[in-house]
Amino acid sequence: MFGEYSIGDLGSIFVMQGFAGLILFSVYVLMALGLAIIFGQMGVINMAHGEFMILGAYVTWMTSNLFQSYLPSLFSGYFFLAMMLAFLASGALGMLVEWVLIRHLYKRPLDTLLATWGLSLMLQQAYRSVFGAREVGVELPQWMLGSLKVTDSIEVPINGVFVMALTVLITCAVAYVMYKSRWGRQVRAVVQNRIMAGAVGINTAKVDRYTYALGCGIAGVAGSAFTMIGSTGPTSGQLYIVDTFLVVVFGGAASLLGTIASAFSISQTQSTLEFFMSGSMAKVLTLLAVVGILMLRPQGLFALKVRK
Amino acid sequence: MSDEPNKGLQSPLRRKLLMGAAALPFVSILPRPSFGAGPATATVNTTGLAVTDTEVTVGILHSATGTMAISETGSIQAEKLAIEQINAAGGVLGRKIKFIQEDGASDWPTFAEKAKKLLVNDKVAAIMGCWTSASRKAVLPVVEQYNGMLYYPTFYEGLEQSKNVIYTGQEATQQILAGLNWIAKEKGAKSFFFIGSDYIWPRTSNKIARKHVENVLKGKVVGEEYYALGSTQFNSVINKIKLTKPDVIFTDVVGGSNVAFYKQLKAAGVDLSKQALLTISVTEDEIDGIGGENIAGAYACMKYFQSLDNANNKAFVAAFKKMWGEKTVIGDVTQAAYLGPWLWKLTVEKAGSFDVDKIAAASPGIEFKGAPEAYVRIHENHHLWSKTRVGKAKLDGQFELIFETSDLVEPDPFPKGYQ
Amino acid sequence: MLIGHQPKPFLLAVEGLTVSFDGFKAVNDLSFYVEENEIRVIIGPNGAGKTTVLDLICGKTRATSGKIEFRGKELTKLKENQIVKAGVGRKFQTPSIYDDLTVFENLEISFPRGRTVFGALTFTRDATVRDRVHEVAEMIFLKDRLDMSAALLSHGQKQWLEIGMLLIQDPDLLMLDEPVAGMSVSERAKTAELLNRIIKDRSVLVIEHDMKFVEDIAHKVTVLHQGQILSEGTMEKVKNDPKVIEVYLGH
Amino acid sequence: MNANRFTNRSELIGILVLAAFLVVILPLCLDVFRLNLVAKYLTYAFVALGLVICWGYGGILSLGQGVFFGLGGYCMAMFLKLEASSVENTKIQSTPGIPDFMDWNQITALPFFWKPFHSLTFTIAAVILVPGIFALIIGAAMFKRRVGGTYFAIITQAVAAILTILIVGQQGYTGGINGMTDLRTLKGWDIRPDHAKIVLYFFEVGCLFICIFIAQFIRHSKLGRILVAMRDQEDRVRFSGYSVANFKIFAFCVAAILSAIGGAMFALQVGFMSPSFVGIVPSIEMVIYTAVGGRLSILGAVYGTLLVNFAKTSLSESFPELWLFGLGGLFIAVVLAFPNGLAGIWQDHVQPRIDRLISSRKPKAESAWTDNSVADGAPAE
Repeated sequence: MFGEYSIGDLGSIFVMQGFAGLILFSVYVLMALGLAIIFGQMGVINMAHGEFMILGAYVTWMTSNLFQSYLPSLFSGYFFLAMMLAFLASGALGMLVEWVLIRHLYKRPLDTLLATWGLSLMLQQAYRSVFGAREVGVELPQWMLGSLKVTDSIEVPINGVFVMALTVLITCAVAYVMYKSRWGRQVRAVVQNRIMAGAVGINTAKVDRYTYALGCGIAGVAGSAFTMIGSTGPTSGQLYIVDTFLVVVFGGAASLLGTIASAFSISQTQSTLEFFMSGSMAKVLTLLAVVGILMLRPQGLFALKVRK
Repeated sequence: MSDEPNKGLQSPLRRKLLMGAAALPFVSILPRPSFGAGPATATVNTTGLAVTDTEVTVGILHSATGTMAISETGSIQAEKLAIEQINAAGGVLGRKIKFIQEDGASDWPTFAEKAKKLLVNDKVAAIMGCWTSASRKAVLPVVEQYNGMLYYPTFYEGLEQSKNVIYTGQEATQQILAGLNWIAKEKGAKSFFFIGSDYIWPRTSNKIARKHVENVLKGKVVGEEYYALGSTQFNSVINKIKLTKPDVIFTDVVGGSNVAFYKQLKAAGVDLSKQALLTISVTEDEIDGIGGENIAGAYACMKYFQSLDNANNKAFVAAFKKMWGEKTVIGDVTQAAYLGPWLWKLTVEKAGSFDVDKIAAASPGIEFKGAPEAYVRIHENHHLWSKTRVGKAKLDGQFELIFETSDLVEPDPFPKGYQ
Repeated sequence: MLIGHQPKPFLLAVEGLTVSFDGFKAVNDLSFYVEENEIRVIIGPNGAGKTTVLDLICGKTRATSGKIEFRGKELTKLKENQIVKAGVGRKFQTPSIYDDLTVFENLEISFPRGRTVFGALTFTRDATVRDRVHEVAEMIFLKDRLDMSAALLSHGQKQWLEIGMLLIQDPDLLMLDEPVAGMSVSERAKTAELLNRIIKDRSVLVIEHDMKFVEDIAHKVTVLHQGQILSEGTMEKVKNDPKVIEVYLGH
Repeated sequence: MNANRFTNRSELIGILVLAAFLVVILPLCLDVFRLNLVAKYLTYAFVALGLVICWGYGGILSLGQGVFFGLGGYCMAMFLKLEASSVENTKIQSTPGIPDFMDWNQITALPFFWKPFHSLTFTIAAVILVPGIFALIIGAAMFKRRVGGTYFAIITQAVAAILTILIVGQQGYTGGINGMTDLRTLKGWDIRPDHAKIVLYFFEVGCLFICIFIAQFIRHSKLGRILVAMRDQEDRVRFSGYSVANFKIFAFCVAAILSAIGGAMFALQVGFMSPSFVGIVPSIEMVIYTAVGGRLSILGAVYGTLLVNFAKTSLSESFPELWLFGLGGLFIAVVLAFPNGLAGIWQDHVQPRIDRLISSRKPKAESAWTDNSVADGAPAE
């Protein structure tokens, strides 16, 4: 199928296709980070993760509307405020959900799955009642639109670059918080031995609540970033949930590095396959490969061999 | 939902008062017509439909919940508006139209189940409903088995014709061919890239478009891609488009995927003022979510735009916004849904009966001069003769009419040479 | 390290057994031998690798290298259920019984019959089964609790039930991980009595911290330290071994 | 207790009550339309029944039961669709004699894997074997490697997603998102008129009771107790000489086959099969039927299915907006407050009162809904 294209064309296609894969990679990482914290560290299956993302997207939409109506002069910078608000809104909702629902279920992971699924249905309907069934479009500031021309045939979308930069930033922040900060040590201590952690004076209930809230907050930021490339509707969140879980599981649930590696391999596979076949078949083959590998290597890409 | 038939209330005055009260929110300022002066029920209803001396019941069957609620809300609103207007103008054969609304919940078997309920339990005289092809395919055997009448509003793939269905939207050849001809002539387009959502309507439409491009326009299709419903990543196909440099991108992507597609297209530096794009799936409704700035410059090919400049349409748009709010937009399907109750009323009056068989027989030739899209007529094959128009998307989310066929286009659900 | 010459082959021969977890060698080049009808007690400080040794023998953990030969069969290549069928029974540190079943059903499941899927489907509770369950129940002091849900038993009773579940399997090698931990004084005495009764016709491998208890039952003691054998022999010999005193008994 | 291998006396009473309800009371009280709705709901009861065995007893939560429901349903639908696509029925097509959706997708000959579905015997075998073997493969791959719990749930979910995209994407062979519609006759017998619906209803109820008896048999066999034991202490079972993986595979296959029978019934009852039953959303909804009925109760599964679906139909008729709140709330309530569902409520609150009433005359009565020995325990994890 390459016969019809010139060498130069092919070169730029591979560059751009690789770049498309990188955008997809950023999307997966953003989605999966929050879940990797909640599922990997706490063992909670948060089926409402997509709805936390969409909350972030709706917050972004509302912020953009506010700026357009009241502060049009500052519109070009609204996105940064919107992301912070998205983080706070999703985080706050996460905290509430943890307090009402999740904390009763830490010993029953499969039941968290059912309960958070119920939560996701209720949130969807709530969004529909509040924001309407139709998708909302978030208007971006001018500087985020369009693309950078690298060469004549290679063009790089600006919002793609922005999403990637954001992904790097958030990943570093999460890595710092989880592995370097005192609080991250507490989280890991609680994960490894709840009773012991409690005995040495860590407030485990508080750590749980903030961990869950952090995961949800990151989902909110992800949602905010997605308004640049995707759609925002009451049920948009559900589209992402399976992919996200697969990314986390494929990476090895407790490993941040694994999550990144798995997001990278899945996104590059899918984006490469998409060039050779229809989008739906590319998706099927990618998912099949992931499930197949998981069947052969259930612990995922990165997993610690521990003494049980 | 409207009031139940009140058999216990014999006084005509009380009845009228009650009915007025029920309709109050919508038509309180209109002169209140009186119902019950039409021909005897026994003569106009010989098959036991829900028709009384003063009322006739129809069903509205769309998704109020689930993923399709986004699209179907407009149709529900249009059908309710039409029913209110018909009632305000004296109803059908002197009877007030009462409607029972059922929720198909974006789930095809639920559509079939609710259609059966409307026909078997509620004995509705007609159903205004369905949106996706899948829901229509699910409902079709039910309306055929229980001999109901369905008014289906969406533009669709064709390959279907039923005594029990009136298709108020366009079938594929009607919608596509004129648009392709126009863009081939106007832009000198020779090469086309097709991209659609992965299901029957885009696939059939693209099949017809491909035959037309190859056989009639003597052009070339340089790519044909399908993405699963709900996909949000189009960067790969955009790269392919950039590589193949088609004269025209021809799209039938539906639903939320549109938002992602146009945003990513814009972000990838595809300038729609230079790259011609012809869509058959984006109406004003979709632009609401996509954002005018992301799609401005694209051409859409269908039979109706909200901006159409004629008296019928101005009145329709004003009434619609009055009923459903200033911010609502009206797309092609919404308008087609609005035609349903009116066409049914006209047919019933011509047939002089609510009987489904008589309506089915009387339908061909029914003309509706008050349609917002302007004059339409029902064909022998139960589709509509209608004009096809091309509009150019503007920043404000409206289309500017660029072209319309001079004559009504004949519906041809089983096009020879296109299968 | 080998003691004496043996006229008949060993029941269990562990040779060069090593397992490492991400580089950490929990058991390091370990070799020991258990004879028929011998009661061997493994002692050692926390983290010495005692439980890991039992895990390795019963197949719960896979060895990195080394051999475990039981009645001439190489266990390291077998699956857990095959090891059980070969005649090895294992009791866990914390009582692991089926809370949702009755005491009778707990014992019945361990009865060595109908262990395949279809065997289990067609299993019938005939007189043999009932008699055997009653017999074992009597032995483990739970005769009048047969219809009780196992969740309602006391901690000591749960330990006994698990021992009973092993007995009904009738293994040739019985491995017990801290059988008297967490028991009251009277329960402990009863358990010692129980163990003394059931160890008759089989070999037993016990991990225990309670020195008094060890002295009561052990034929031979193996002291583990950092995954390796520190000392081995009779209780008397081990007790007086200066290396042992230093790392273990000393503090 | 388990004197009888299939049931004890009080369970028999429970089954008789259900039989009276389904065979006598519902047909007498409901019109054909509503009865057909019940028949549709009952097809899900097969799935719920399978989930009781697999999830309630085995502790294996599958979020992909829609896959098996769909496979069973599609096998049946392929047979019915072929019968409905006879040459004279389809003479309008460019290629008469093949299903309409193939014609729309420019397929000109029946694909090879469709051909055997001309035979009803083959179809019935396929309804059982295709999902059964598929479950066997998934189960063997997962359970032999000790994948369970949440991982298994997520992977089954992914399988559901894959199959849905595949069915939708390969529409020339599967009917795509529209599914297979307009199924008409079974061996020449029209399945659409009212009298056929009634016959099919009773046929389905009959099959349901056969499946209930099979489930009862499994539960009262030693295998049932091993499943429970595995849920409590997997290692203990393993070190009692059982191959835990084989038992899990068995439970998963049984659940898959029961789901598939439900799916085949669905195709017959509704005359329709579509990918909307295969995906994640319906699969998770099927879990809630079991959870509402009580994950440990075989009869509870049937009542739970009926209750949730009745609630869905009536709520979505009158308050479509509220339905999702209701369903979502149901999930949360079942998990937080009633982990044993209807059966638990019956056992904790209703049964003791009845017992007290009866005990003044009779000495003893046992629960009709669940086995005491199992229901006492904590919910599965």
